[in-house]
Order: sequence, then C-alpha cells, then structure tokens
Amino acid sequence: MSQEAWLTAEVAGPKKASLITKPEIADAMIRRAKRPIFVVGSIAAEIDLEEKKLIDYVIAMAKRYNIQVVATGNTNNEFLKRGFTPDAVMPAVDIGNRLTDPRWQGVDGKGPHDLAIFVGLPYQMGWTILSGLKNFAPNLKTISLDNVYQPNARWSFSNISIKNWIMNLEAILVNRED
Amino acid sequence: MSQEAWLTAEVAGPKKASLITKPEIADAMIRRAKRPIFVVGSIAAEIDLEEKKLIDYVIAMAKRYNIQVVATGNTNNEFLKRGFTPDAVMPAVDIGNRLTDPRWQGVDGKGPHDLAIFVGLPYQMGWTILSGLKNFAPNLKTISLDNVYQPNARWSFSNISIKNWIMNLEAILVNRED
Amino acid sequence: MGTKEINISIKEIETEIGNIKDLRFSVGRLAQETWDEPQGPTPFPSMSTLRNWDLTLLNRYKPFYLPFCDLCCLCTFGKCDLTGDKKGACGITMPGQQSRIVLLAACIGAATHTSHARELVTHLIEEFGADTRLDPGGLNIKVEAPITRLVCGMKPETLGDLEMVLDYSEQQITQLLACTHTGQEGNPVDLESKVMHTGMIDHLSMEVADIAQISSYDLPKADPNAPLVDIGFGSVDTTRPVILVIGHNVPPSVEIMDYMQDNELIGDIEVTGICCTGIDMTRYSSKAKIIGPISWQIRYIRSGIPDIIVVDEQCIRTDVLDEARALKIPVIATSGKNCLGLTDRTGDPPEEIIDDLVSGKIDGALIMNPGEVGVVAVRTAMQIAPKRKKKKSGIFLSPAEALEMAKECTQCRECRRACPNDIHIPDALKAFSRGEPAMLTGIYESCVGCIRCESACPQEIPIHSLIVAAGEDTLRNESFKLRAGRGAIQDIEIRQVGGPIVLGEIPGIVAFVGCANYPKGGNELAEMAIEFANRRFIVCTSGCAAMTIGMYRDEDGKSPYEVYSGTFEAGAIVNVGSCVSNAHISGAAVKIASIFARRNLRGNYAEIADYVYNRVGAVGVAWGAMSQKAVSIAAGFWRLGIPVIVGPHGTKYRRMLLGRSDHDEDWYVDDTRTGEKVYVGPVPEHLFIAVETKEEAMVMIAKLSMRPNDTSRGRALKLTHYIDLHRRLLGAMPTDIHRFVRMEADIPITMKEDIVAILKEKDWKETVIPDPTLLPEKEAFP
Amino acid sequence: MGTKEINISIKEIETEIGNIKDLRFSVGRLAQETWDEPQGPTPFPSMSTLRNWDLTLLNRYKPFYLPFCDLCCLCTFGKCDLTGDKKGACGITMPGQQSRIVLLAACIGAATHTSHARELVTHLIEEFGADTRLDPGGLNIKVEAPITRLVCGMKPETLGDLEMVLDYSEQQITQLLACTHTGQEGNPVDLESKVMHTGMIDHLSMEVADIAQISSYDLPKADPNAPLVDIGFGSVDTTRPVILVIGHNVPPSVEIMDYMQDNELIGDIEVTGICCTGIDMTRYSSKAKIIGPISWQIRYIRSGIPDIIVVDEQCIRTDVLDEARALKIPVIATSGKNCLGLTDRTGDPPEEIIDDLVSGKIDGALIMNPGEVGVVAVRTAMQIAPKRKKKKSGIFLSPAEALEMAKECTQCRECRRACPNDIHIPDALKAFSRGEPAMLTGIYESCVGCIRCESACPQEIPIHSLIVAAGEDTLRNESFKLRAGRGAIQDIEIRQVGGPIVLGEIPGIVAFVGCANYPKGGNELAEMAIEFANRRFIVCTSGCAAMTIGMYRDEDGKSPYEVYSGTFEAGAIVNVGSCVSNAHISGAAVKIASIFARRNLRGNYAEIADYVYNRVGAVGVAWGAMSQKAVSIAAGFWRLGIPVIVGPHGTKYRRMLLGRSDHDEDWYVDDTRTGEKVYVGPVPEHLFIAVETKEEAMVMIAKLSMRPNDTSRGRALKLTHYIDLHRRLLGAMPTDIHRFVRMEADIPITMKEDIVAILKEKDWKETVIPDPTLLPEKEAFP
Ligand code: SF4
Ligand code: SF4
Ligand code: SF4
Ligand code: SF4
Ligand code: SF4
Ligand code: SF4
Ligand code: SF4
Ligand code: SF4
Repeated sequence: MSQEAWLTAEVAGPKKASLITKPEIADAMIRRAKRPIFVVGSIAAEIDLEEKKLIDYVIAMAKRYNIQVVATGNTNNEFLKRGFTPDAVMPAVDIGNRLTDPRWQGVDGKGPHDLAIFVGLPYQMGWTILSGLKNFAPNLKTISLDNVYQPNARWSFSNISIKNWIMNLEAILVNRED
Repeated sequence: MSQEAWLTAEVAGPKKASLITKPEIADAMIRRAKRPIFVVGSIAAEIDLEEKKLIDYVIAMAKRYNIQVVATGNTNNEFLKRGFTPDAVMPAVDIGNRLTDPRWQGVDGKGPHDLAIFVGLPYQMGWTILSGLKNFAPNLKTISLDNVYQPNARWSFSNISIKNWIMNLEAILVNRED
Repeated sequence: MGTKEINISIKEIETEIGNIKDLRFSVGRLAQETWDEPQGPTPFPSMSTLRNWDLTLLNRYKPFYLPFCDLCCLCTFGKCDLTGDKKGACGITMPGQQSRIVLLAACIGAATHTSHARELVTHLIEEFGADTRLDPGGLNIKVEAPITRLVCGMKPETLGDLEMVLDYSEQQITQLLACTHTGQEGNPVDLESKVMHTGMIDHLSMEVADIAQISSYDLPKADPNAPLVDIGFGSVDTTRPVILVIGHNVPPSVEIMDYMQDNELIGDIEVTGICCTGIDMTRYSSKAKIIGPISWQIRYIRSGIPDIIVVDEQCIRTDVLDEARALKIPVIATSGKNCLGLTDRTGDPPEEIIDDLVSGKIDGALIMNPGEVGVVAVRTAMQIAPKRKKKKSGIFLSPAEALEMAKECTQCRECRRACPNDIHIPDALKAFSRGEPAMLTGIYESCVGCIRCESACPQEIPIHSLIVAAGEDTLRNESFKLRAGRGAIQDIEIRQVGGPIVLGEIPGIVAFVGCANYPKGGNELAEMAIEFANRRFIVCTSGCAAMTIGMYRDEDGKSPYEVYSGTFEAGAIVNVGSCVSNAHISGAAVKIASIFARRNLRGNYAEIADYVYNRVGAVGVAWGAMSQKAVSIAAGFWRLGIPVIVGPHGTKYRRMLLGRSDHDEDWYVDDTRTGEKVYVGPVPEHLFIAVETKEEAMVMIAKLSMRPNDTSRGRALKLTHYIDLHRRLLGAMPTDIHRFVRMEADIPITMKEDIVAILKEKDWKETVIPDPTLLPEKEAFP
Repeated sequence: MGTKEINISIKEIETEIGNIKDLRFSVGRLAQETWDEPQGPTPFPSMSTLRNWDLTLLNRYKPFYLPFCDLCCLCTFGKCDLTGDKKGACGITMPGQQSRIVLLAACIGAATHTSHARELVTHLIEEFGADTRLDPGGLNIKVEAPITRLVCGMKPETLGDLEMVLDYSEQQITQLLACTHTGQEGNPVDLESKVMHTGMIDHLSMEVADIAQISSYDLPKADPNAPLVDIGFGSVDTTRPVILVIGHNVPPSVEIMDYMQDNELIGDIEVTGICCTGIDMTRYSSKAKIIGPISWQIRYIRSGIPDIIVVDEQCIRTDVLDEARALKIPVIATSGKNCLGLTDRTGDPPEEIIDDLVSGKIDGALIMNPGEVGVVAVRTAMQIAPKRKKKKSGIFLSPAEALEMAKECTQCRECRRACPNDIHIPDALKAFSRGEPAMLTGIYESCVGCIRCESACPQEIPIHSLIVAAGEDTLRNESFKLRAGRGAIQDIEIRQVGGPIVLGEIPGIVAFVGCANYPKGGNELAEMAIEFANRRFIVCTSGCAAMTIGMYRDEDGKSPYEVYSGTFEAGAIVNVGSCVSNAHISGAAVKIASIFARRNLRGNYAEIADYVYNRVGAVGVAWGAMSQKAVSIAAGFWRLGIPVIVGPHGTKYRRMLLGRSDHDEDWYVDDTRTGEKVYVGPVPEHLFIAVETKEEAMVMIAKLSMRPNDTSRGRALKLTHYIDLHRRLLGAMPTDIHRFVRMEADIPITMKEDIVAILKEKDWKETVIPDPTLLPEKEAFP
C-alpha cells in the first residue's frame, strides 16, 4: 500500500497522511477522540458498497460512536431520506474554516472538536480542505474514510478496492460493538 | 525505508525513483547496461567512508565494471591525484544535456549511453539534472549511488546511514568479482 | 473629457520659460473638460489608496487558506517547506504564500485583459483614429464607462482617451506584480488588499476593451433585443469551407468577415468560433456561428471539419498546432502573445502564404496584421476545403474502431486518476467493450475535454475521441440559439430596476460568468440560470457561461435565450457578451448607485462600493472557473462588495473569503441616520465561497442576495426564495433564519408560523433597518 | 530629446480641427529633438519585433530543461502531471511549462525594477521637478543612457523624459505577463524569446532608476575614485543610536540623512543598511555604513543593535516585524508595496507617531512619505536608544546558553534536511556540545541566514543564533572598505578599453552580480574577483555581490577595493552600485559598440547585440543568484549576447541555455567582409550555465570570454588564461583547445609544443578570422 494521491497529480508535499493499514487504527482514533465530528459530502450517497451506500455506513457509525454529523453539499437530503438528522448543514469550506478556529465551540456549542472524519467529498475538495486543516488546525486530528489516499489528512486509507473498503468499514463498526 | 527526498522540501511529484533496497538491484542494472557512464561530482572527494573516500569506490567500480567516467566540477583533479584519468571533464549540466540527446554518441563517440550513474553532486544539482533526464531522456536509465534519496533518478537508495552505504557499495564491488 | 489630435505651429510665443521661436508641436491629447461632476477623493488610486476599504471587508471575510501545495518554489532559495508554522527562506509563512499566489494569479488575469485591451485599442486607433467617439449605447447611455469614471475620475469620450486608462492599468499591474517578488509584501491581509486592487484594475481594463470594440465595430449597443445567433456543432454546414477561430481578440475575425463581405462570400463559407472570439464575432455579424466554450476545442478540431484554424490570444489549447497537424489543418497565429513557434509571415504577399498553406509546405504561419489574416484565412479555406472533403467524412471513430480501441484497455485506472473530474472512464470502457455504450455516452456530458486521460493512458487509447464517438448523436444535435452579447445596460433600465433592487424587491442580480471547468457538465449551469430567472432575479451572463446556458433545450426544444427576455429586468437572462463584457455587470451595479441613487461616481470608489455592498443584492457565480482571469474578475467583484460563488474546483484557488455568521460582532454597520451601530446579520455571509453541488449553489445564491438595506418586503421575498430552495434542495428549513429576520415584517407571510416558532427557539430579538454603511470616515468624502 | 513644462495661453488659434478660442493648456512634455543620429529599425520594440534575433541565439543555445517540479499548479484545471510527454489540461508540455515559469519569474523581476524605477522617478519629479536634467556623469558622459537610446531610440534629457520610458516598460511587462496565462503561448522557444524581451525591458528600467537617482541625489557620477566607505557589522559604533534600513529604494534613507544633516546630527547617529538601500545610501553619503548583503538580516536584527528598522521594498525578509518585535525594535514600512500589515500613519503628526513607537504602543507604522520617515526614524532612534541600551549589551548568546541549547539536540537531522546548503548542523552541534566549537564556527561562513533550520527543528533550538554565537568573533571583526558605487562608465574609459576588448587583448569583462545565496560562503566570490583582476580582466560588480567582495581581507588586512583600481580598465574591480546599477554594465558593452566602434545605437538593438555578442568578451557571474530579479537581469544580458554563469543553486532556474561544442554546424558566422560562412568555434560556448564549484566557475569564465572577433594576439591571451586555469584548477590540459585555435598565431607561445601536439591529434585545420555577424539581414539596417 502506498502513499500516492488518488488523482495522480495531487501531490501534497513533505507532510503526508499516515496509512490506515488496518481498521483498528481508525477505530482507536475515533475511540480516543472526545468530540469527534463527521464531515459528510455529497458523494457519500452516490457510492454503492454492495447492497448499501457509503452514507449508510456513516449513519451506522455516527450512531454507534455517537459522532456529530455535518452534512455538506446537498447531503442533508439523503440523510433525512434515511431518517437521520445531521447535527448541522453547512458548506464544506464553512465547516473547514470553523474547524481551524480554536475558539469555535463545535456544532453543538459544547467545545472544540478534536477529531474530524471526512468522507464523501469530491476528491479535490476534500484534498484542499484537509490541506487547510493540516496547516491551520494543529490541535485537530483528521481522518479520511474514503477509499482513496488523501495525503492531507492525518490518517487515510491508501487507494483500496471497494471490497477492501467495505471490509474495513464493517470492521470498524464491529470493533465498536465489543 | 521511504521515498522521502533528502532535503525535505525537494518533493518531485508523481514519478519517483524506485528504491535500491539491496545492492543486487544496482549491480544488476549496471551489469545489464551496455554503455554505462558515471557522472561524478565534486563532493565525491569530500565524503569520508571510513578509511576511504567516496571517490575511491567510484574508481574501483569504474575499473571493475569498465564504466566510463565524467568528472564534473573540479573532481578531475581528485581523480588524477589518485592516478585515475576520467574519460571526460565537463560541467554537470553539459553532460546532462548531452545525455538527453539520443543522437549523441557518448563520451567515447561509440554510441549513446544507456545508463547514467550519478554520484557526488550537490544534492539539488543532482536532483535537477536527474529531473531533466527523467523527463527528456526516456531511453536512458539513471541510478543515484549517493546515500540520500534522489527522487528523480530511476533508482536510488533511500536516506541511509554511512555504514549502510558502505555495506552496499562494498557489496556491489564484491558481487562483481564473482 | 475628450481628446483631439492638434498640430500647432507658432512663429513666436512668450512662455514662462522664455521666448520661443518657430515652435511646432502636436498635442496628442488635449483635455477638453466637459464633465461637471466634482472630482472624488480617489481618482487613479494607488495600490494603497483604498487599503482601508479592503481591510474593512477583509475583517469580515477573513481568508480561509487551502494550500494547494506544501511548498513554495518561486525562487531558488527554495523549494521551501511551509507546512504549519514553518517559514520559507525569505521568511514567508503559509498564509502569506497562499495570498501571494492569489495575487500572482490575479496579476496574470488583469495583465491578460489589459494587454488584450491595449492590443485592441491600438489596433482600433490605427484603423478608425483616436478621435473615434465612444458610443456603447447611443442615446440610451449617458454613463458610458461607469468603472472608468469611478476608478479614474475621468470621462472618456474617444478611443484616444482610453489609452490613458490603460497606461494607468499597466502601471498598477507592474506595481502589483512587483509585490509578489521574494522579499516584498508578506502580510497576508495586505496581499489580499492588493488582490482586490488588481481586480478593480481588471474590471477597468475589461470595460476599456469592450467599449472600444462596441464603439468601433458597431457591436450591439446595449441592445436588449440583440439578435439570436447559432451556437453548437450541429449548426455548422459542413459542406462549405469552414473557418475556425479560437481566442478572445476579435479584429482578425472581423477582418475575415469583412473580407467575405467585400468579396460577396457571406453564405459560402462558415465562420465558426470557440471561446470569446466566437461570442464577439456573433456580436459583429449574426452570420457567424459559435461552436461552444473552451472544452469544445479538441472535439471540434478532431472532427476534421475546420479547414483552417485562426487563433488569436487567451484560452487556446497550446497543442492546437499538433492536433491540427494530425488532420492537416493549417493554423494561423495572429498575436505576438501566442506565436506557436510559427514563422513570422506578416507582410509577405498573401498569395505566397496561401500557396504554402494549401500545398502543406508549412503547417501554419504567424500573421500579425489582421487585414492580412482576413485575406489569407478566407482564401486558404476556400482552396483547401475541396481537397479536405474526404477527411471530413470520416470525422468520428466508427463503432467498430471504437470497440476495438476500448478492448485495449487494461483497467489500470491511470486515466481516471488523471481526470480532473474523476470520471469513471475505466468502468465506462469496460461496459462499452461489452456492448453497453450508455455509460460512455453519459460521460460525454461531463467531460471537459482536457485530454489528460489520453496523456496518462499507457495503452495510448484516444480516450477523448472514444467519448466523443459515444456522444456523437448528442454532439451532432448541438444546435441552439444564443442571444448575441448586448454589451452595456441602458441607463433607463437601471433607473427602472434600481429602486426594486435596492429595496430588495427584485430579489437579486445573479451573474453566471467564467470558464467551463464544470464538475458535472454544463446543464447544471443552465438549470441554475433558469431557476433564478423563474424566480424573477435578473440573471446576467457572459463568456463561456453564456454559451453553456445557451446549449440547453427545454421541452419545447427552445434555448433559454429564446424563452427569457434580454432586458435587464426581473426574470430575464441577459447575455452581456464576452469575458471583457463582465465589466458591464459590475458597471450596472455601479450605475445603480450613480443613476438611481445619484451618488457621485467620479473618483469615489469607497463610497460607491459601500453602497453596492450594502444595497445591491448582486451575486456572481463562476461555476466552471478555472483561469487566472477568473481570479481577477472575481476580485473586482469583491472590492465592490459583490460575493462570488465558485464550483467545487474553486477550492483550488488557495483560499476562500468566508464570513462567520456565528460571530455577531462581525455584522454591525453604521446607521448613517442615527450614527449608531446596528446588527444587520450576516448579509452577505460570504465574499468568496466554493460550493459542492448545484443544489448547494442555488441555496447559496438566494442567501447571498440579502443586503442590510433590504426593506421588509424585499427581505421577506428574499427569505422566501432562500427558505424555499433550502427546503426543496436540502430537505429542511434552514437553521439560520433568525439571523436574517430583523423585524416581524421581514417574515414571509406564507411561512409565518414555522418561522415564528424558530425565532422563539433562538431567542430572537427585533432590531431596526438602518441606512447602512461600513465607512465611518464617510463624512470626510464630498 | 528633452521635455519642458510649458503653459500656453492663446486667444485664438487656427488648427486643422477649426478655429479655437481662448485656449489654455499646458504641455507636460514638449519634445525638443536634439539628437541627430538617425532612428534605427526598432525603436520601442514590441515583444515580437526582435524575435528573429532571439531565435538566432536560441538556435545555438537550446534550452536544457531541469524541471523543478513534475507538476503545474497555475490554474484550477490542475494540478497537472507533466512528466515525460504528458500534457496539462491546457495542452502545455513540460518544456513549455518550464519556459513559462522562467517567463513568469522574469516578469516579476522586471516588474520589480520597473515599479521601483516608477516610484523613484515619481518621487524625484515631485521633489526636484520634471525638468531636472539627467546627468549621470557630467562632462565625462555624452551617452547618458545607452540602453534607453538603444531600445527606445530616444535620448532622455530630463527626469520627465524617463516617464515615457517607464510607460513603455509597463506596457511591455503587462503584455509579457499576459503570455503566461493558461492557454496563451505554449511554444518553448517563443516563450524563451519573450524571456529575453523581458530581460531587455528590465535593463531599461534599471537604467532609468539609476540615472534618475544619480542625477537627482548627486550620487557619484561615473567616478572611478568614488569614496571608500565602511562595510561590516564591526564598523558600527554601537554606543550611538542606530538606524537600520533594508531594501532597495533610497528616498526614505536620503531623507533620514538629510534630516540628520539639517539638524547637525551626523556623527551622533549610525545609519546602517542591508541590501541595495545600504549601497545607495553610501553613494549618497560616505558616512552611512553597510552591514552586509541580504543574508545578514537575521543576524543583525537579532544582535539587538538597531534601534529602529526602516524597510522600503525588495529583498526584505517578510518576518522582519516578528524578529524586531521580539527585541522591541520598532519598524517603519515606507512603501505601498510592502505594508507589513501596519497601520497607515502617513500624514499623522510625527510627534504622535514617535510617541507611539517609543512607548511601544505600536510595533511599527506605515509611513509612505519619505520626508516624514526621515523625521520619525531619526527622532525615534534617538529617543529609544537610551532605553534599549541594556538589551544591546546582551546581543549574543553566551557560551553557556549556547551550550545548553545545543545539548537539546536529538540529532534528528531535520535542520540539515531543511538547509538549502545541506550544512552539517547536527554534527556541528554534537561537536559543540562536546566542547568543540570549531565546526559550528566554520558554519558561520557558509550559512546564508535563511533560518529554515530553526523552522524545522522540533526542539525549537535557535540554530542560527547558535551559529552566529559561534561565529561571534568573525562577525565582530567584520569591518572592511567598499568603494561606493560609481554609477556609469565614462565615455573616455570606453574609448580607451574599447579597442583592446574588441580585439581580445583585454581578456574580458567579468561582472560579479546578484544575490548572496552562496553555496559555500562569500569568500569564494571575492577570490574569483581577485583572480580575474590579477589576470587583468575588467572586473565589475554590483549589489550583494559587490558587498561580498568587499567583505574580504588580504594578508595586509586590505579589502579588494583598497587594492584594485576603480577605473574601468584592465585589472580593476569596479563597483557600479546597487542592483539597478547593473544597467551600467550592459550599458558599457553597448557603449563599446557605439562610442568605440561608432555603430548607430538608436533603436538599433539587433545590430548592437550582434556586435556585443561577437566582439565584446563580457561574462556575467551571479554566484549567489536567487531572486526573480536575477532572472530578468540575466535575460537582459543574454539578449545582448552576454553569457551568464550561476552557482550550483542556479540549476533550480528551470533550464540552462547550453551550446553544443560538438555540433560543428552550430558555430558558423557570416563574414561580412566576404559574405562567406566561417566556422569560429564555440565562442561563447554557453549562454546560461550553472557550475558546481568555484574552480569550475573560474575555468568557465575564462572560456566564455572568447569571441569570434578576437585577434590572434587576443585569442592567444584568452587561451592562456583558459588553459592555465584549467590546468591549475582541474589538473589537466583542456581537451577542447582545438576548437578555439583558428590559426597557428592563436596558439599561446609558451604552450606551443603541447598545443600543436593536441591539434595534430584532433586533425585540426586552420581557418580564418572573419568579421563576424549572425545577422544575415544585416544589410537591411541603415
Ligand atoms: S507550488 Fe506547484 S510547482 Fe511548486 S512545488 Fe508545488 S505543485 Fe510544484
Ligand atoms: S520565495 Fe521564499 S518561500 Fe518561496 S522559494 Fe523563495 S525563499 Fe522559499
Ligand atoms: S478529457 Fe474528459 S474524461 Fe478525459 S481527463 Fe479530461 S475531463 Fe476527464
Ligand atoms: S489508462 Fe488506458 S488502459 Fe488504463 S484504464 Fe484508462 S483507458 Fe484503460
Ligand atoms: S495552466 Fe495548464 S498545465 Fe497548468 S494547471 Fe492549468 S491546465 Fe494544468
Ligand atoms: S540559517 Fe544557515 S544553517 Fe540554517 S538552514 Fe539557513 S543556511 Fe542552513
Ligand atoms: S533539527 Fe534540532 S534537534 Fe534535530 S538535529 Fe537539528 S538541531 Fe538537532
Ligand atoms: S543582489 Fe539579490 S539579494 Fe542582493 S539586493 Fe540585489 S536582488 Fe537583493
């Protein structure tokens, strides 16, 4: 597994995401986080993961881990269709901007988030917003749960197959059930 | 071992040198080359490798493998001091430029070189010239034998210790004796 | 003012430097002051003159940086790693570097328009004389050049006057560019202020370019009923000789059409255009045809239909010569700015050039005299077309060929990893080679024609050609109507809509402008335009966006331009013209302040910008923005306080300018009536924002059209659109309504119950509607 | 020409546009044509006018591209992967992209000088009037502005005349910058031609800037005996209040010195400078002191010695405010181009600003009026100095502190990996913490003061401060003499050396110019300068290079300027001045053609460049080149046919312009006497080359000084230097001697035997010495 950007040319620089080589890594990070937040983009509802969509995993995880959810783009609609109400609806760059503000008290106003989990944004949009966070949110950890390498996250999968991806997402969910 | 440029910021892009993880790789490449050439920079005579200097290894290899040698900078002087006469004395960018010319018949006029082995150039000079070759000499293979990762070579060591480096250089020499 | 060429010869004259004999001189520019508006505080501002205004805006809209690279490589101290709080060898920080890159891009953009304007004005003066009167709108326009008046404090009357404006633009660009040098400005906010200055200069130069060409070539003069012209591949009669022009600078194309006219060839030859030259050609002659925006270059050239390609400047693929050569289409370069390595044949006898081109002795020629281009292009096309007939028949890959090629695919995914839109090419090719073309056909719509996929394919599959082959039916069916660019907005139109806009009763002006780097095809843009026209916004458009909107058919087979009015009024879709016509959109905002509100325009930038910012609900949308010009155009809007929305690729512009709706303290204005500070809510909430989807864009447009000055009726109307779109597209009521309701009367009646409930929950308190300004020093201005 | 402000008032006048009454106007610029040289073919050339000349050069010296990144990120189509034969989304190739980046850098460089010139000229006109006569050399100079005459075909006589030149420069820069826009020029060779045009414009603007300041401020006027001034940290009397100025634009510094003069404070206060403002201050007053080149900024500020820092523009670390703040040193920014985010206090009462600065209420202020800067800077320094006395005593880390810090080092090597010169910091710190400071002290010499190491250190060790502490003795000892920048070269000097140069009997002119990004410290540069002065080359220098050469002591403790003549003659070391004074070096080459060879200068660029290229053995060396200005300066030399050598960092400039000595067909010239083509060998072999070591540089300088026109005596002399240096520094005879010997008489007598043997081996054949030209169309010129 390698640290190659999914879009070939989107090389970041010296500071690159560590690889989530096994689901336990993501699991541990989420577990350790006190105030995690999910940033869920419009593609989450487009991607088929066998019988489910990516967004279904997001909902399951958000519930199980008790993670607050920000729906970007028009993803809110898709959440609502599934009977899940996100904690906030906001443009991706808006939530990104707020996450760089150490005084921002989070979507629920109860204190700064310490972990942001990105999923389902258009690749380059995720790339650039994570770049903003990498550089300007030193106290925030970030994970990308997409199946492509996001060099600007703190942790990311490498470019993995859909099958492998499902396995990982399932494992994260299962782990939590323990 | 990783593909990180020695000078942190000198990130190349998507196309990066493969790692010489063991001396056999370099050995095989040299062995397979029909018309290899050594490009030896001024630092080769400055670097101490225990009792020897880097340039001494170069001379030993050039002799054993019968590789033509271009001395750049003022390295010629150092070769001559050691009783070895390089095949050409040329600025590094001049030899680089000629190596991109498929019609150039090599330092001895007997045909184009198919492998260029770089060693002892100032890091960024090696980096940039190898970049020129990576992009504009598609038929030329390049190796860097410095102990730092040169992303623009076809093959390079990663950033390795002096000890490890000596081991590798010795091994390449020994291999050849078989 | 106006200028006159005067030659004076005096036998003897007493002057303050003594007695001069036999004096002869010519006065190139003699100012005839005919403008009685008093000069404002900031004519010809330097880059620091309006800094306070910029800082005021930037204090609300702080840059959110999205570094597009960890490194700086601008000088050979570098590369420098700037991640986190590291500094470069020159001391620069990551925020400084990002703003510096934005400034650099804006300078390139502004230089491009300015240099275009200069080339145009110089040519037009040579051709028509410096005395040529500027006349962008006949009797319907008194404020002929609102941006020039505003920025320079002068009133240009002739082509010659415009040279002075360009001198100023060039001087400013040089200064601004200097700021990007290693070891100059490193403060991010100051760099952003300079970006805004660059944007202002850009609009100035665009205005110069467009009013010069409108006046000289008699393009539509602020004409709401400019003719409907043909657009689309399918509108070309391929049996005739076909000339293709690409670029932005219209004189060579004008000469082509004039030559045809003079030689009674109109109707015998098709003159087709891509990019803004296409647009401007159709403003000159409604016989000319537009193929499409920038992304149509490869598909059209590869069709083999053009018999000759004439390129001028800007937005021209740099591989046009290679692509043309492959099909033996000769190329004429016409600008020193884009020589393509061709031999300079300017001044050679046309016959010789034509022979060389027709015989294939040369691939192309550089001809920098537009008149000569006209002759050579037309006659070469006529001679070469019959010879090329055969080639044209085989314009697309046959299904069998395409299938064979698709089968070469190894599913390595390099193409997809090279595609800016992450298009699922490998899947589509797999399906295609199994006999299921639908997916590949679908890709035709979202492909921006960049052919990076082809570069990346190790199997050397001509992927784009495959896509176009799969989309052949769509392509052949591309035949629509576009309303030719009308140019400026009439004073009377401004007078009529000024009130409703400023009071908020026309919900907004939304301008769809910019390039065609669409994330999912151009239909999204047309759909947005239609949505807002239906909502009785004033929809303006220009450039590639204007073309894209035209390339859409409703159920009746009509293009939006056939359905919607071209008058600057509620519910219209107004095509102002090419990229440089964007100045008429900012100009319209400025004219509202001047004509409707009677604010002094002259050299009075900050006051007018403050007016526009607080009162004119204008929003720019650059859905496919890609270029450096897009940066400078956007920056020109920002400085006027007009927010700009970009598509998802827009995050690559290095930073957003976002407001913080949750920071109440950011949203106070001065009430000029009372002198008090009044909370007005986050209106407009952002100055520059990239959004992810069309749906999000529409909600954002509605939201950003609110302004502090809205009357309650206006605000209620705007809120209705905002809430309605939010509910429909995002599935729920917005949660920030309380920030936009200032008093109960602001609440849309139909939603009263819901909203009142929300307001309660949010502890909402009533406030007042001020006479808003951000200029505390306002009283200092005349 | 000259210009006059004339105000004319006429009761009635007949003109071609009719009868005008009561006309009053003022003629800002009235051309008085006083130059009888006929106008040449190319006055005010456009960017394509001299394309053929450029292509001629570029055909010999084809770019060898050294991409510094695999990617392009200039627009939001990107990033695009351009490796190998991939193309960007706009169609651009890797060669095109590299040339485009060079053009962009050159535009930034030229814009910087032009904008500097504009700011200077505008200020000087305000202060001294547009009629101020240009007088760069009194009676000793007739050709006052060789580059302006050459490029523009005009003869400027007053400050006012220079504005027209700058209008042209700004227009050209805007056009050139436009070419870097996505979708414009993509042909690498055309882009390189535009780079050369940019370079020419750069020299033009530099000339304008320097002759304007020389004339207005009465700087040394082509004075070979300009005074020796102090340079170096050790020359500052730290007991006095100390003002530090950094930058390039001298008016604020002049006002500081004038204020001191007017208030009889000279001698009470130290005025010290870094970078070119430092140089230009000492041209204005020999009482001012230079600290050193750009790399001295951090060490000097951190010393705490300056009581106030005044920055103008260019080459100023962007973190100067942070560094100063840490030591409570107030900063005054003086230029709109570099505001540092400071509040604009221009026009505020000086007392108020001074109070705020002295009390520490503000860190600094932006004051854009030089006169006001003078007052505020001097008085603030005087008031603040006593308060800061204590701080100054503890200027360096004590040995104990340094040791403690060094012990924090974990040997992670991040610092070394951040250091542009790959300096062995971890080893040095390890040794230092073991009580062996020698290695760290050694680093002081080669450290360029960029503090990237500090940014990278996870232990937050103030590495640079440690290095400076270890080098404290060296630093304190830095007290040398520099000959103040003399400005232009006198006509008589040109007349005297013209013959020997053109015949090759003075072996060459070598110009050491540019920044201080030295690979191994500045001594190498001084050693090179001395070597070539001893070899009786004419050594010229300017800017940071001139400072560096001065910061060297021979065995007798003397600096090179104390030993070598300042006259433009064999064996001299001639400091022309600051960066903008570089125009006098190119100007000297041009004047050789005009004054010595009596070629027409006026608007006659190609012929003169051809002359210089074939006859004037000039070589530029930018050993520490780093900036974008360095690119444009180099490009200006290239277009004149003057080769430039850069240090090893120079490969980062994206491409070299290398000749192929093995391609015989490349090295033919036309012999104007016979009309035949004659092989002249690879002279000069390269136009732009980076070399690896000082030794290689010296051999290269000697080699590149050869020209086709050398007489046998001249060639023999040049060969002697080349062979001698090659043998001494590279250990052997060069193997390419046969390419430089045209006839037996060319062979240096002392080496005859060896060389004849070589020639035999190489099958050498005698040829002729032509009257060389590369301009086949030469006869077309007047
Ligand atoms: S800024 Fe652009 S060109 Fe420079 S290193 Fe980064 S990606 Fe490459
Ligand atoms: S401009 Fe500054 S940050 Fe960029 S490469 Fe140069 S020194 Fe580094
Ligand atoms: S040509 Fe179309 S499919 Fe190919 S990379 Fe470009 S946008 Fe993607
Ligand atoms: S790059 Fe070529 S071979 Fe690879 S998946 Fe794409 S089309 Fe197939
Ligand atoms: S300018 Fe061209 S190569 Fe560069 S990012 Fe834009 S499209 Fe890609
Ligand atoms: S300050 Fe000196 S030692 Fe540190 S990185 Fe820069 S050059 Fe190297
Ligand atoms: S970066 Fe700091 S800790 Fe690491 S080796 Fe350098 S000085 Fe030591
Ligand atoms: S030589 Fe270079 S670093 Fe020095 S002042 Fe001039 S441009 Fe700046």
